[in-house]
Amino acid sequence: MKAQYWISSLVVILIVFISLSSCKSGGGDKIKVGEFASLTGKEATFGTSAHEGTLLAIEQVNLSGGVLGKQLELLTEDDQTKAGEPANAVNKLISKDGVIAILGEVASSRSLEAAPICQQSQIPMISPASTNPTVTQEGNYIFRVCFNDDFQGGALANFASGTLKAKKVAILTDVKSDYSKGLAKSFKAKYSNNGGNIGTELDFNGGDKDFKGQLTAIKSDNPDAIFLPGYYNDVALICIQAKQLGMNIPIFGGDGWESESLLTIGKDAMEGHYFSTHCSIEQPTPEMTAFVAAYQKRFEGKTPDAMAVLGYDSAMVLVDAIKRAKTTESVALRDAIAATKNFAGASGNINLNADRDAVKALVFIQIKNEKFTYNTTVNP
Amino acid sequence: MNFRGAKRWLLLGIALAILASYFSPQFNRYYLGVVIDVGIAIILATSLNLINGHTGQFSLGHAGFMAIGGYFSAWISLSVGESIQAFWYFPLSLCAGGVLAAAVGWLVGVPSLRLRGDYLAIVTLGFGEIIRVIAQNTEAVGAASGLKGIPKLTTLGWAFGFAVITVYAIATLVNSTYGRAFIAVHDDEIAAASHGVNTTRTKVVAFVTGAFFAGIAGGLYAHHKQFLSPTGFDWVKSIDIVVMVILGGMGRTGGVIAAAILLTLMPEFLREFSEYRMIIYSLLIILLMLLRPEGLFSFKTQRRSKS
Amino acid sequence: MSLPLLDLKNVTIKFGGLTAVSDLSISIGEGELVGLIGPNGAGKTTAFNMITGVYQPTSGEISFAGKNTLGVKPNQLAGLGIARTFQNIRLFRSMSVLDNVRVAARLHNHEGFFSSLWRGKRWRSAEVETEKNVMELLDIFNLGDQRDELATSMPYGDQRRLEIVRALATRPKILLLDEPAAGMNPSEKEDLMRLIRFVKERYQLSVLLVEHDMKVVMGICERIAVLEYGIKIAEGNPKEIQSHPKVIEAYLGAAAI
Amino acid sequence: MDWFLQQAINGLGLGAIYALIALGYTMVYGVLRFINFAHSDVLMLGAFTALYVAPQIEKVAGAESPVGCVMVFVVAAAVCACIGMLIERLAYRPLRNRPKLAVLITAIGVSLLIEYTAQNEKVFGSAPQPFPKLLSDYEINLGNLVVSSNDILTVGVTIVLLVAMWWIVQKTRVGTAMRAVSYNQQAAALMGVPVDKIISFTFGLGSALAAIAGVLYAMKAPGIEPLMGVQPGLRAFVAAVLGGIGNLPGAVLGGFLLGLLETFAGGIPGLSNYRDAIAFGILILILLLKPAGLLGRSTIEKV
Repeated sequence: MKAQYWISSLVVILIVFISLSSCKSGGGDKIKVGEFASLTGKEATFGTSAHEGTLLAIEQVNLSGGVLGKQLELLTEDDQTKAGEPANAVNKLISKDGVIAILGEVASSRSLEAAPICQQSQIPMISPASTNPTVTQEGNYIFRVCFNDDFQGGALANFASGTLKAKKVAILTDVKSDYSKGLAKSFKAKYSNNGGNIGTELDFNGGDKDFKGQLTAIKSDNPDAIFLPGYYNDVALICIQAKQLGMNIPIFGGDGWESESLLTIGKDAMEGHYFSTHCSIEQPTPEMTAFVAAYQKRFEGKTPDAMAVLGYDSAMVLVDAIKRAKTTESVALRDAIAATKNFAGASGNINLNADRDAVKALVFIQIKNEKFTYNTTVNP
Repeated sequence: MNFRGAKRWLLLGIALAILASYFSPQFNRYYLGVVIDVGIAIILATSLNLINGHTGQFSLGHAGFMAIGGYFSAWISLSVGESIQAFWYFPLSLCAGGVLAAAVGWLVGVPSLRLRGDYLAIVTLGFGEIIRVIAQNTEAVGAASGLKGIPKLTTLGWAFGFAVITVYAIATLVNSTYGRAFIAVHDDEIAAASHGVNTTRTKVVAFVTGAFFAGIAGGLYAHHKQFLSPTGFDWVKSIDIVVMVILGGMGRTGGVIAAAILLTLMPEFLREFSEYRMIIYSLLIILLMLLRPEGLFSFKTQRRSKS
Repeated sequence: MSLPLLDLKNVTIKFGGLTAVSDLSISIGEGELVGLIGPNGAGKTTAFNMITGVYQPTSGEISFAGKNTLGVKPNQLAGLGIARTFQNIRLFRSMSVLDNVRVAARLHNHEGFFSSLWRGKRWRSAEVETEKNVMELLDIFNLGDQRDELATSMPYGDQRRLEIVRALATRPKILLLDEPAAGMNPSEKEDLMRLIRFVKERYQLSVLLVEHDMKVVMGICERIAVLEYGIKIAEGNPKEIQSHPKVIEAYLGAAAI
Repeated sequence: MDWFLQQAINGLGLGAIYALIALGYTMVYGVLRFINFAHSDVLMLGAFTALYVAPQIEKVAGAESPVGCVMVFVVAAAVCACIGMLIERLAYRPLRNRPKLAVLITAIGVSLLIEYTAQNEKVFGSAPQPFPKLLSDYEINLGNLVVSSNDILTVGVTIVLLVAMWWIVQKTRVGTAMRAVSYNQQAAALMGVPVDKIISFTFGLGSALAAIAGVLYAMKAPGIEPLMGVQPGLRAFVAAVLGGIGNLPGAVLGGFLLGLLETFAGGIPGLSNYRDAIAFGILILILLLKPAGLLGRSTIEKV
């Protein structure tokens, strides 16, 4: 019996040897682009949106004849919103499928898991919407087509003390989310600097459905506004319950709010609240109009959100860089991406700075009559 | 009687692991990554098998101990600087993680192992979750953002070396006069106690040993993925390990190893089916359990006395 | 008479409102073979469970070899020399015959966690020694040939015998047998009686026997105590017990008098 | 003081939901002695059933009418009762006499299957969907306190259902049979109790409770998605164990206790971030002091 245990492990090791040695190399008549996204699991909506944007971009490029005379092939892996999965997905895309670049993820924590792999394999990675500042610090192959939370947090703080004229702001963060915590941190730094007063600071767990405990405590502290860096599904419920508790102060947050669901779930409870985001689909630029039209045509009338726009832009920035580099060789491609200047993306003009972050304008949106209405633009 | 046999296999296994490690730079990174995942899964499943299978104490908190080992050894790696280059550094830091996990395992085990069955299951699940929440709130290990920039120290050799050691340790332990107590506690606690087995201590030893190896697995995981996020250690992760143990047949080392391999590879094989893969995965679990309720790899064999 | 080996003084146990054993005093000397009889539910097994530390008496005192055993854990009592069998056989169901006995023999194998992992020379010789002792015991009771069989797959009578062997492997001073004759036919009972006598002589043990079967009890016990509703109603040698009016009443009902 | 009372009201509203889910866990556990991991997914299915039937019922009964609301509850409960019985029939019954752990793994498998199937874009999709208003809700202001009509409804329904369940288990023939099956399946079968039917009935009842809890939960937090059951399911499971699993009033007590604790913890800075751990911390503490839960009876093992 015991011999069997050991023989079986021996067999395993042998199989490992055999399977590992047979390694497939890329090439062929298509340019393979890898994408990893959370298509299932808790944050599947973000992943799905970004994926649809990316897919649309790749299809458009292919329809117009591809790049460098070749068609693009998008290989998508689902990471199930689960820690540990992105590493396998990205490893597979790079080592097994031989992709030339990686697009993804929306959530910073999963981008952070994939980034070292891309960096070590020298495969450029472009994140559509990971705003945590540390993501692109992983190395010179990691890029993003959105602003980071230091910028967003600062803008939100100025908004609170400027537009809202709030003297005291309560903060409610999602303890499970690095995004929420990170954004709250940069907000706090700037807001205190502006002379603002931080009121009650409380946490919730993303996915909770009852927030009255926190809201009641905030209510008794009497702040002028509530800063709520979180994701739309929690945000909508929090706003509903705040309304139920008779709280009439403005609530504001970051780009995690942006989703149609915020309105369909939150309904009238969202009235008057604000959030900052990457772009507004009402932006009157030709790129945005064209994108929205194409997206609605491709996905049966679905209204795109910021994640879809950024997913689209991430793919387009990559395609642009391939065109400029005239090759898919990794070093040249990396340099070309890094040199992206004044790229007219759907979300706005994209300039990548030395930290490989996009320097972009941020827009504030207010919810009025159950609609996202453009409020102001903050330029970097 | 040939007691030397087991140790010889251990040495052979370690030799193979070293050999594999020598060739690993030439391997495809993806396959290599998956195979290291398999090695880690084997450690987790066999160590949980000691608690759940051999000793019969249903624990649902294994991911918590994995988290402790992972975070601690990663934290050491990020603090010591230069010396991580030394060959001896890595096994030492893994063991440090394992020892801390074992210590916590002791703290958890002593009071809670008085409970039985479902109560024990929920309490261990609770401890696992508490560990996760603490990690989520501890700035020193990155809190919610997770711990990043962990050096890549886990190689095929280390993963399989430790897998071999874990399997050896647990297999030899339960096949010794000392370790037969684990199985006695599993079979009949009162009969065991009446024949001189200190049941409480036996359970705690099983729990602590399991936690130790889970801690090692956590360290390997940390230096393999290079990034730790608290959400990766929630109770769903514990359930994954439990599924391996039960599917392999509780208390059957060979079966549990096979199940660990199978369940780690299955989602990879199913990648082709993208959005349907987890549906197929869960269907397979149900079907396997319905068709082979005693465990996938259990045949009508009995536990023979080894000598 | 020298100091008794096992001494119960005014032992009472209550479960909730129910008094299972009340004010029981009984003592067993070295080398004695004592029977404990009584109708179903009289508290015999409960008395056993108190002696072996599974239950704690509500009041009263139990001492073994001059040592108070209240609050001592079952496994420690096994170490002190109290061994038992169970009314409804409790063998280790996933273990072989040999392993079942080897669990009990752990008490005399002092190898610990790390030496069992390292499997050094000392460990090996201890392991050889344990197995030798266990095999000797099994051979004496004609179970040696079945050493690798799953214990619970053996015939009923063999399982009963294996329980006794397992108890003996702890090298007890006193052996507590809980209805060993249950479910046996007359010739098996004869064998069992011989076996008990043999065990007692060979290993110099005291034996406390709980039994239903009068023939067995009367046949081998030197002294018998009778329990009814948790109360000891009689104690004496087999002859005295057979003619004790209270015993007759308990067993045959009041009408028989 | 206002703050304290307001939190108590919030806590009761949340606790009632936990209590209702825990009631379902405990019912199934009481009869089968196993944890039905798929319970929280049945809850989700209940909410989705309501989502799909509500517009239909609205056409008949009118918008936000009490009659329509009751009809939605009944339909959701009935559909989920069928689903529950189906799950039991297909996945659990074949394993009835097998090791309990095999059933546990199957239950986990069923739970994963439902979750992943529901997340598929062709089924419900993973995006949260707005849940329609079944009843017009309003807030009652008592001085500085705010009580939501939804919370009152939830607490009321929970108490009524607890009494109903207690009555079924203690006072009816079916209940007697359930208790018999719980006590000893073989013996019950020998006494002529139709064990399969009773277990099926229990599953149906438990699943109906889950569905009702799901609809109430959806009314409280009107964004429903396939994983909505996971978190309250886990909390309710803790609540059931806290109260002594298998014990009906215990489950309700545990649920309310947990709801109150979480609400109070949520409002305290420095503690709100440990909210996930608090439920478990209390559970561990209580189990160490009372190993069978608050109202559970500890059993003496027969030797």
